[in-house]
Amino acid sequence: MSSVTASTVPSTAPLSQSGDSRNNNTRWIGRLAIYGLLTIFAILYLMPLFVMLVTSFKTMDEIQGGNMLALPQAPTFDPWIKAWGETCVGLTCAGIKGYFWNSIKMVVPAVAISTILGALNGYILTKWRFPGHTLVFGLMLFACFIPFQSVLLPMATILGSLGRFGVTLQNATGFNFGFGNSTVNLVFVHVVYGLGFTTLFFRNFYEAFPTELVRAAQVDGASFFQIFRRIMLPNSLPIIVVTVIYQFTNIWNDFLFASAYAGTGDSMPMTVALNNVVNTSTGVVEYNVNMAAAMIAAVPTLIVYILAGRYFVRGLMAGAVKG
Amino acid sequence: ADVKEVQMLHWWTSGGEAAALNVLKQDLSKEGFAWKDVPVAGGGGDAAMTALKAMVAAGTYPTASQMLGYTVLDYAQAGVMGDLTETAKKEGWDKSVPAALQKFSVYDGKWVAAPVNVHSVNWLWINKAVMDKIGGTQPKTFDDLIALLDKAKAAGVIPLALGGQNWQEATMFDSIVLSTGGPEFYKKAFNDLDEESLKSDTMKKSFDNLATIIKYVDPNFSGRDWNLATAMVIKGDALVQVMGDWAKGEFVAAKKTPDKDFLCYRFPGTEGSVVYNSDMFGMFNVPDDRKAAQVALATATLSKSFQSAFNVVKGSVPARTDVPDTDFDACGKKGIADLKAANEGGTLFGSLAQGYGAPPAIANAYKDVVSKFVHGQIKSSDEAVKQLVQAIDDAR
Amino acid sequence: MAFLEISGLRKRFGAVDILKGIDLELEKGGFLVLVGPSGCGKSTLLNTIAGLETITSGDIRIDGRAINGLHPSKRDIAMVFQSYALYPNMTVAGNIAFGMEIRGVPKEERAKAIKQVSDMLQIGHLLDRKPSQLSGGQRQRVAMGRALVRNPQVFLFDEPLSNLDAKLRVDMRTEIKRLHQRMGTTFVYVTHDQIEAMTLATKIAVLKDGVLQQFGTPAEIYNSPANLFVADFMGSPAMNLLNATVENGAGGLQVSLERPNGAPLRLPVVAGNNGLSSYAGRQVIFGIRPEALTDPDGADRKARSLTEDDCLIEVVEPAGSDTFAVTKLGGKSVVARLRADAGIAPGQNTRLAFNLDKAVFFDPQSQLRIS
Amino acid sequence: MAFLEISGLRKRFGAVDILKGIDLELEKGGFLVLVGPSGCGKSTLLNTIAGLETITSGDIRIDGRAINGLHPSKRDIAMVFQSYALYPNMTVAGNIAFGMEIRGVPKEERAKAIKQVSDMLQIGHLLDRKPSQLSGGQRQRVAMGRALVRNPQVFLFDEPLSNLDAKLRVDMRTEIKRLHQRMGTTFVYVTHDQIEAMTLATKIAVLKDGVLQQFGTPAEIYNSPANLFVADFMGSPAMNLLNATVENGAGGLQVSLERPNGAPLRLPVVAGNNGLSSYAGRQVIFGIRPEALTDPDGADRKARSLTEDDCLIEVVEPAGSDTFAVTKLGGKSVVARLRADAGIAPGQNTRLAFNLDKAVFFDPQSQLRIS
Amino acid sequence: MSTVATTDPVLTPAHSTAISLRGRLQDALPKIVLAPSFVITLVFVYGFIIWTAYLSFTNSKTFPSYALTGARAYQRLWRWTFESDPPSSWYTSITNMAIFGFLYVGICLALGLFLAILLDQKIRGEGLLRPIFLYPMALSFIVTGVAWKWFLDPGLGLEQTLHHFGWTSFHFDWIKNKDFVIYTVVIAGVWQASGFVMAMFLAGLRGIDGEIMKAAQIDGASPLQLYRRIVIPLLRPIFLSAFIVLAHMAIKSYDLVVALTSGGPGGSAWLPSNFMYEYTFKRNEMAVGSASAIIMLMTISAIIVPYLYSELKEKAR
Ligand SMILES: Nc1ncnc2c1ncn2[C@@H]1O[C@H](COP(=O)(O)OP(=O)(O)OP(=O)(O)O)[C@@H](O)[C@H]1O
Ligand SMILES: Nc1ncnc2c1ncn2[C@@H]1O[C@H](COP(=O)(O)OP(=O)(O)OP(=O)(O)O)[C@@H](O)[C@H]1O
Ligand SMILES: [Mg+2]
Ligand SMILES: [Mg+2]
Repeated sequence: MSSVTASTVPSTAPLSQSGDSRNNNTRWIGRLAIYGLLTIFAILYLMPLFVMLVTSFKTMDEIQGGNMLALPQAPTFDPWIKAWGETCVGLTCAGIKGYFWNSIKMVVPAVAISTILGALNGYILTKWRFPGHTLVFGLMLFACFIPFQSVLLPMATILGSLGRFGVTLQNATGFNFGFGNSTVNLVFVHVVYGLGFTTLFFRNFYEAFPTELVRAAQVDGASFFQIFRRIMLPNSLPIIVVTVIYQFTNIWNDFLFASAYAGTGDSMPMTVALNNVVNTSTGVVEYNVNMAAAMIAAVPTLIVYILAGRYFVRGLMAGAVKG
Repeated sequence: ADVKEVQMLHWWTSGGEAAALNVLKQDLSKEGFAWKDVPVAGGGGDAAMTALKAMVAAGTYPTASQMLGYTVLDYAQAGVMGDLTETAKKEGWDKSVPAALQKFSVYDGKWVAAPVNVHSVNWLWINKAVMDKIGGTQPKTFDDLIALLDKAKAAGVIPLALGGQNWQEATMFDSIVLSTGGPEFYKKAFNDLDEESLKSDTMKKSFDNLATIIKYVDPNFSGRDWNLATAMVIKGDALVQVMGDWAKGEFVAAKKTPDKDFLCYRFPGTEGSVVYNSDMFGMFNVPDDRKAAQVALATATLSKSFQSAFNVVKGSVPARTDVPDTDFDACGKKGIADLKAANEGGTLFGSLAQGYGAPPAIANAYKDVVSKFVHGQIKSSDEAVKQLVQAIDDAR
Repeated sequence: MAFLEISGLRKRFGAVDILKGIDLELEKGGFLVLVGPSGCGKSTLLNTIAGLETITSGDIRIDGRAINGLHPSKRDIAMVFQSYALYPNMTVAGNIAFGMEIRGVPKEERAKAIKQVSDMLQIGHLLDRKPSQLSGGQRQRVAMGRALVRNPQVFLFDEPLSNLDAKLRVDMRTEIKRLHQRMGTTFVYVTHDQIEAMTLATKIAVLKDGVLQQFGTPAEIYNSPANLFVADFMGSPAMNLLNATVENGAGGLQVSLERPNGAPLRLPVVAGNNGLSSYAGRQVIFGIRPEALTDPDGADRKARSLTEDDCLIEVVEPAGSDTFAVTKLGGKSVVARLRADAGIAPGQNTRLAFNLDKAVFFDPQSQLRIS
Repeated sequence: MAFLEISGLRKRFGAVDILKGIDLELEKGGFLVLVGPSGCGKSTLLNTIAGLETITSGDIRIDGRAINGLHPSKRDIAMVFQSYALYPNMTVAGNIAFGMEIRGVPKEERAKAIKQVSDMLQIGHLLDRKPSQLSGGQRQRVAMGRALVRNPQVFLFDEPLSNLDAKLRVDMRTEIKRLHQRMGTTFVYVTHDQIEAMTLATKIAVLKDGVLQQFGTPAEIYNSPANLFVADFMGSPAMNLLNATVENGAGGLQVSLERPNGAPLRLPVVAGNNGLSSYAGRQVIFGIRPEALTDPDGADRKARSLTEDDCLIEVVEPAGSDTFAVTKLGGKSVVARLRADAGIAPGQNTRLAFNLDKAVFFDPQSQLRIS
Repeated sequence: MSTVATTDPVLTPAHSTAISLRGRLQDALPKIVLAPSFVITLVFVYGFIIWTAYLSFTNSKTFPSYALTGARAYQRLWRWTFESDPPSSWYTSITNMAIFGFLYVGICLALGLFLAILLDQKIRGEGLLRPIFLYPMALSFIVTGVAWKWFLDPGLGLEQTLHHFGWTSFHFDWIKNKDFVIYTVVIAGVWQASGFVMAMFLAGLRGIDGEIMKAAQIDGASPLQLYRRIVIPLLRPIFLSAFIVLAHMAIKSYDLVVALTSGGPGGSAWLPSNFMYEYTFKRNEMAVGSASAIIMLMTISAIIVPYLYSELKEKAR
């Protein structure tokens, strides 16, 4: 192949090059502009992170004394070490490392359940329409807007009753069904209030999904769920990524529900812990530790972003249908 | 929940406070009670109160919760608080705890909360080096203070360090009102919410004084956290801060010593009076089998040893007047003496800004008005007084 | 009893009637070809049989059993979609095997079936590709493979060969025919290819605007079109349909056609076309297929009524195997099919032979065939 | 100088060579038809001309200007995609008008153009629909309409008529031809329809596996196929290609074909086929098209060398206008095209006429035509 | 369909009951699967909305009280709606909401789309850039709020740094200015959310059939026209998703305001969610908080419902 290229190109080189180079020039300028813009935006977006990062490597003296944007004079890792393993979350001074697991135990099921339900709902609302589907969707959509402040108390009441019911049930059957467990409660709450969004994402994505594929699968004998699992899901990667990013971030960072329903040490999620590190009413604020803690707390989310980002694939539906 | 366990909701999560609470935790563990921490920091207890409300709604009461002033009474009224009267009798709280505090820890004749400390807010915090440089002396009147601030200004130092958040502004205003109108006036206006006093000329004068003093603040004060304002004084960028005694913690943390590096004076014209707020541990109506743990917690909280140990760290003064001041620094000693004097002299007043003068609806309405005045939405003291009366009336 | 019965089938999209009462019956193992102009409702009909579109009214029965409400996956039907509808996330092999997988066919058996069908469709070398990496014709063959691996009660094919080259199409056509004969499965097949329709069908249904025009064997449709539309539609190039007058001539009944220059052309009609005699003296539409209008050398020497006459050739279209010539008769352009090297040129007068055995006549009002 | 010049064009997808050095030249206003088996690279070639696929190596010039690096939108090309690629968010009218809109054609002019082209494509009643509400053939016509409203330097059509019914296809073909003649624009056109290829093309390019097999006028391709592949590929049904031995017989050169039963069939060859004489005594491949192998009544009476002989008919395939008969010769199945009612039946011996004027011969080794 | 159903049992009575039972289950399956989500939504959203609406007509303070006492809460809100000098907190909240909502949603959509389009140009290092634009979402605003606060603080951050580098005339003190502070909230909000909007659009872009883009290029569309006429219209469903997400974030932006501005000078940065939270939980005026929530919901529905209607109507045909 290379030999062929080598032999054919010179014969036509002069003309084609003149033509090419002009186009290449404009293309080059275009590419340069794109990369330039992206770099500028990246820098702008990174600016606050820069402040945080710089601060997290400074000593408190330096923070109080110097410019916020200045590089640390005497960089120190202590704030990070402290945030990870020493800083106090309430009366327990073992850093924030212990709270990851609490959050993960809650976030993973909540994200998984709400994503799958959202995908199923979107699938039904676009490919298995029934009279009134628009109304159902509209209602679920409008649900996104309910202020969480106003659901906090009634939800607590219901969760409390469920918890007492769970105790009764456990006493009667000797089996723990998970009622009243604060992690289970949080999963439930996040699924309930995430459904509107996940449904929205998937419905709007499936809206453009060729119905012919569903039909073909039906003819192939696939059932409702088989079509969903084998045809819909594998072709929804980008929207799954978006949904997971959204849900993971929101649930991971949720403070209101987490503090109200799971404030105690054994199930305290990451955000409540972080909040307890960062916020202080009348005490001394250790900004460097706070910044480090915040960045550590964000690592799982960042990992999700990076991992999930690989599934932002192009051309998923290419070649499926003609039309 | 385990019966040998104390579930404690609080927002004391940062260094000193947490360390102080740890003393309590250890005291309890000596008696065989485990400590189950429910810390919810943020917003000066707002987040914790929200969580508490949810817990109460769910019917899963903690053993106790850190609470402020009128909140205790609200919860008591809702019938969710426990009864510690027996313990109180045994321990003699009625006598040792100032009556002003009992107003909030006793509801309907029953002890429902254990006060932990008393903060007072009418303090001036001054950088001694700067003070020496400009040759200032302790201001005795409001005008003295203004003169002092002028001196600082002339010397090129920021005269007054202030954080432009409504509670900081209102906290300073508490002191100004007390200074301008005197103890009687303060009580009538800010504790009894007497409308005549609220719209009186004295109140207008107070606002005018606020307007005067605010001129000595640097232009960037808006939104600044209180501890950053304190830091300005510590570093000598600013001369003085008007702030509650928790500010001392910042000085101590910066390894400064009272009288040597910094000075603590009562706000001029408020000598002999104490505008206070107090942290309380509200005790919930837990099932009988958890009562023992609750009693142990209450007893330990009001024990002299804990009161001393805790307040030394916290910067506040003990909630009972019979605690020796040996472990306290100069400012602490002064605070204890002042509290005792004010308690006996009837000049111990709840801070309106801190939620001890009136219920939260009113306290917050008050903060709104002060803050709007400071930031120029309300342009005159006449208008401010009108707004204040209206806002308080609305919130009643 | 008929295996596939469609009665009174109606379908509307919104306010538009797409199928307007279709009645069909197909015996078990029959091969029904649906033809009709683009947009007449063929795919829609197929979809209703498959259960992919709801029916507005009417009935579909398979083997005597009404399947109206039955879910597509329960109908035991295999289908080739006009738009292919390949699963983009699966390889060619995965696409083909999906239906079997769903039905729990063991792996080895699936592999065997894939091998067999992909050999037949000449896509064996593409099994690991995704649909996006295929050419149009390859995609179409995959779509067909997906149907052919199965062994359903009914096959539904929607223009399955339209994107294949002629050679492959002939191969595939033969394969389909062979398959049909071997398996005895019932087929419903949409095509625009006349030869496909004629060679594959046991029955042809001609649709127009959602109305069934004629339903019969290929020979019936070709030789005895029920109406002008069918006559015009079937056959390529189309049948010449000319205005003519029926006359009682010397040698019996004859038709007379206008010619641009001078005397009308008179063609004697084979006796026995009874219906026509009642039209004596009236206008009819005279239909003659291009292949019945040839150069005399290429004409069927066995025809009972062969008439020759000179015609002015206007256009000549050589098409490899034949040459098409256009002349004017009865006020219309008429296409004649001549041998490839008939050696004619536009503008010349050329002798053409009319094979009247093959002529058909239509009533101009009702547009129905006169028989 | 040629208008469209393609030289040494190569294209690979990953590790697979798809186009393996294509060289073509087309004069301005020419009509190039690309044919070849499914998957041979026709669409890919079209895409490279349009600039939608990058070129691995080689050159494409339009009007002497290399356009390799030029953006598709700058090439002044209109294209009909094999997969239509309609804009799903626009109505039919919007789809058609988009290109004009982009070019800033005034509204009235656009409306006029839409009207004209939609009438021609018979989609006037569909202008307000979205593509999803159209049938397959209607979509295809919209795709064509989108190209036809424009007035580009080059039209690229990728199987634009494959989903249309025969009648419509003939109409469209005629329209395209007319358009081509009127506008004098250069066309590159992919089709699997032999008649389309033969009637439309000024040049045909036959591709196989990414290699250009033959490039010439339709008549050249049909009558003088360059090699066995082209001979076999062009024409439907395909040319019969039989093993034969060249002999020096009594009446000159003749070829001898094996027959299943008994004596070989000897066919005299027209003198003048010089190349063939050097093959005397050797095996060649004898090619004869079905239409040159007919019932004697239907045979070309002007043919210089017409030989008749009896053949055993194995299969009969009536196809409306003709009947195809299959017999065995030279060890292979041979298709003959007889008149529609030749009255033959499988299993009978029937007399067939061989028109040797039309025979071609190939070297079995090189597969090239002997001329 | 209904006519069909009635003819069904008559003609094949033996099979059809069994078939239709299973068939009916089969038909109902989608609805059965959807039902839990729908019921949950009805109970936990609409049930609670009704509960909130009820409370707004009571005299609930710290805790819900269930004795109806009339529309006093609404009367107060109504009065506050017009108290503009000095502005009531409610007046500030709703005017801020209008400014913030409009700018935040608008800029996020525009910037998100713009970034997505840039990233979609077969960019090398896309995998690196994507998380950079997304990470603001990941960080708790309690902390990033502090960083922003410093960054925007004239005495600490950007202004001081630029002065330091010699650009002494640079002046940027919006965060301290009661009239401009809301715009700093917009800046921080956009910084936080636009990356996610970008991700949504990117997902949408990746789903568009490449052939259609090719067709448009052939039609002569320049990249700009390609996006404006083909790509962006095709992203319409994504716009809907993004709009809903942004509108909801705008309405719920509580901690953004608190962490960044502590409510702003004199409460000038308040948004309705701050108002709601303040009154419900801090000021123990639950009735007022509930009433404000209901008014917010009503306002949202006045904006969203027509939009949803037009957006969904067309598709439903
Ligand atoms: N993305 C791809 N990756 C690998 N191979 C490809 C890809 N796209 C096309 N091909 C292969 O390139 C070859 C040529 O494809 P092309 O679409 O040009 O064929 P074609 O001649 O148009 O066929 P058809 O008549 O079936 O449309 C085919 O064999 C196809 O499988
Ligand atoms: N969703 C729809 N809404 C409205 N009309 C539709 C819809 N789908 C199809 N049609 C119309 O129904 C008619 C029949 O469509 P159908 O696809 O059955 O045609 P077809 O016979 O298969 O045509 P083709 O040969 O072009 O594929 C067409 O005129 C088409 O425009
Ligand atoms: Mg169709
Ligand atoms: Mg192709």
